Amino acid sequence: MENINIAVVDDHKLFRSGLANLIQNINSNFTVVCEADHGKHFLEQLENQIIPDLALVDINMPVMDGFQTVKQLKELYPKMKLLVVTMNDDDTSLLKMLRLGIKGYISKDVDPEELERAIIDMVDKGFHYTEQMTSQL
Amino acid sequence: EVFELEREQFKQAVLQAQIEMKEETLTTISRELHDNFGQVASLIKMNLSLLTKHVDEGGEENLKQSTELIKQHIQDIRSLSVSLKGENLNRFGLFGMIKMDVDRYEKAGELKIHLELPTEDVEIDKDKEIFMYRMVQEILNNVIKHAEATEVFITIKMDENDSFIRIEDNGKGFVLEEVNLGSGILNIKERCKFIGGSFDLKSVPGKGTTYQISI
Amino acid sequence: EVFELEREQFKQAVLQAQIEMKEETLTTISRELHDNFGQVASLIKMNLSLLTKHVDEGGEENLKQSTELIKQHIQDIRSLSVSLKGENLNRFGLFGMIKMDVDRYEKAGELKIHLELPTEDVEIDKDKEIFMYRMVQEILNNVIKHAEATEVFITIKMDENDSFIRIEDNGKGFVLEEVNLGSGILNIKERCKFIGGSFDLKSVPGKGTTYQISI
Ligand SMILES: Nc1ncnc2c1ncn2[C@@H]1O[C@H](COP(=O)(O)OP(=O)(O)OP(=O)(O)O)[C@@H](O)[C@H]1O
Ligand SMILES: Nc1ncnc2c1ncn2[C@@H]1O[C@H](COP(=O)(O)OP(=O)(O)OP(=O)(O)O)[C@@H](O)[C@H]1O
Ligand SMILES: [K+]
Ligand SMILES: [Mg+2]
Ligand SMILES: [Mg+2]
Ligand SMILES: [Mg+2]
Repeated sequence: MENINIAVVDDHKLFRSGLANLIQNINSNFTVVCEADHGKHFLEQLENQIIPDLALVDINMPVMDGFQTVKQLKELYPKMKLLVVTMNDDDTSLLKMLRLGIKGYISKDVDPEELERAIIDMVDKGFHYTEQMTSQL
Repeated sequence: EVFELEREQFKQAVLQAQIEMKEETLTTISRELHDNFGQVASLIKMNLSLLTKHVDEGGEENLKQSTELIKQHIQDIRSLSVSLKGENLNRFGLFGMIKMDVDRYEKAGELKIHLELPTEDVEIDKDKEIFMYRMVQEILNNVIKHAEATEVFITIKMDENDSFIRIEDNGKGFVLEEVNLGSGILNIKERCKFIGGSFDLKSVPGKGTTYQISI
Repeated sequence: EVFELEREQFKQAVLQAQIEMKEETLTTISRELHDNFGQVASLIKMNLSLLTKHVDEGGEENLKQSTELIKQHIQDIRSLSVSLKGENLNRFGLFGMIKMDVDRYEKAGELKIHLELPTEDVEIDKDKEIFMYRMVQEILNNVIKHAEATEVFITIKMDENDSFIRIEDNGKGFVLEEVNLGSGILNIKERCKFIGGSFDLKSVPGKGTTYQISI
């Protein structure tokens, strides 16, 4: 497998750095190349660095939340894969994300195996469907 | 008489204000639990499940225990967060919310809680629903805090017109005239009046306490 | 005039009732956090510390991470539990409590909080202290919830006679006439009046917001 460059966009500092660590632990081909506090922060960083293959995007964030971030990223960086990683367990957020064209949406309470699967799926196939998603599609 | 009427209105206003204040406060804490504690706990769980491949036989049982505990902990955080936010009644319903609370309390203590709910879901007036939910919580808080009970029976009966809630514990009981009333019992009484219900409390020292609400 | 006086008294009663209601509610949740969440989290930590001898090299880093996280998590539970219970002001003091909150908020968000406190401890009237603490929390809640700020400056000055609190953020600001007032700002105003202080709010869209309280 090729190396996969990953960005983590999440406002919870401790969670973000922990998740970044964990991702590199899960699979030696995963590299976290960028961490951002929120969408705006991420867009700023993207201006002067290589574009990651995949971004993990939180929903509840200040300044620029997950919905706005996804919208902007789809427009500016259509090739970058987007995986939403959220605490929101209601279908409203999921539906809103699906309408924005999101093809991967997992809970922050996920198993590492599923997280690994989701990352690989997103890069290989361009989507990772969970049960919750297919029931909404 | 105008004076009396005004006074009565003010009293209602006090109660209304109290209730709103409480709901707002609870929502703030609910959010902190969900956004902060929930995320960190999930991260710990993920970290632990990565450890499985790296422990020897002597550590296996221990890791399993830790994983079990963190799972339970995550559920508890979620459950408390949900129960604090009254709006969640729209999502989980009165019975769903009560079930979640009961599960959490049972896990935390040595209290056996028997729950008898209507088998069919009943449409309840939204305003009444939140009152009923908060009263049940207030009573359960009292049982947990004061009763030293081993068993509690919660019975809820309901049809379109009438509701009935009974919470009975086998704890130490008390004499109403001898205790200092806190906010709990007074709140229950006032809320009950507010939604046009009646409240009844019977307690026998050494035997237990029964709370009853009819609306 | 008697009528007017009575009305004013009722208003004070509403406020007093609201405040008491809030404190009681917070105390109940504080206890649940402490008794339930705190214990489970501590148990997980103990379990983890037993694991050290049983992990191989590949798991070492991971176990260290998990242990670090659960320690932080326990601290957060403790900190929230303490901050909910106003009585803790007697134990940790106003400044100690504010420091704990600031630590917790900083860890959870991307907000940099600058805190300037009097270097010496000042004796504050106990009743005023709890009001000041709750007002600071209410303002910080607003900053976190609405401001989208990256920095906050909290300045508290105090001597025996006067107190001064300023909380300034570099967030998006707002126009007072254009927002729906929730309970937050109204509460702060009323509480301020209640303890004979004055409240000042300045906000510039695109620049930020400054809350100021003088007592
Ligand atoms: N189920 C019960 N078993 C035993 N004693 C009870 C029970 N319910 C209430 N009491 C007694 O009645 C008293 C008053 O209860 P109330 O709920 O009004 O106040 P509180 O629980 O002491 O304080 P607060 O509810 O404001 O936290 C309690 O202090 C306790 O002595
Ligand atoms: N620091 C701030 N930065 C930006 N906007 C603010 C700030 N503080 C307050 N506001 C604005 O003022 C409004 C009113 O605040 P207020 O605290 O009264 O209510 P709320 O926060 O919306 O609800 P509640 O406090 O009842 O949870 C907010 O909705 C928000 O639009
Ligand atoms: K989120
Ligand atoms: Mg977030
Ligand atoms: Mg009580
Ligand atoms: Mg507010």
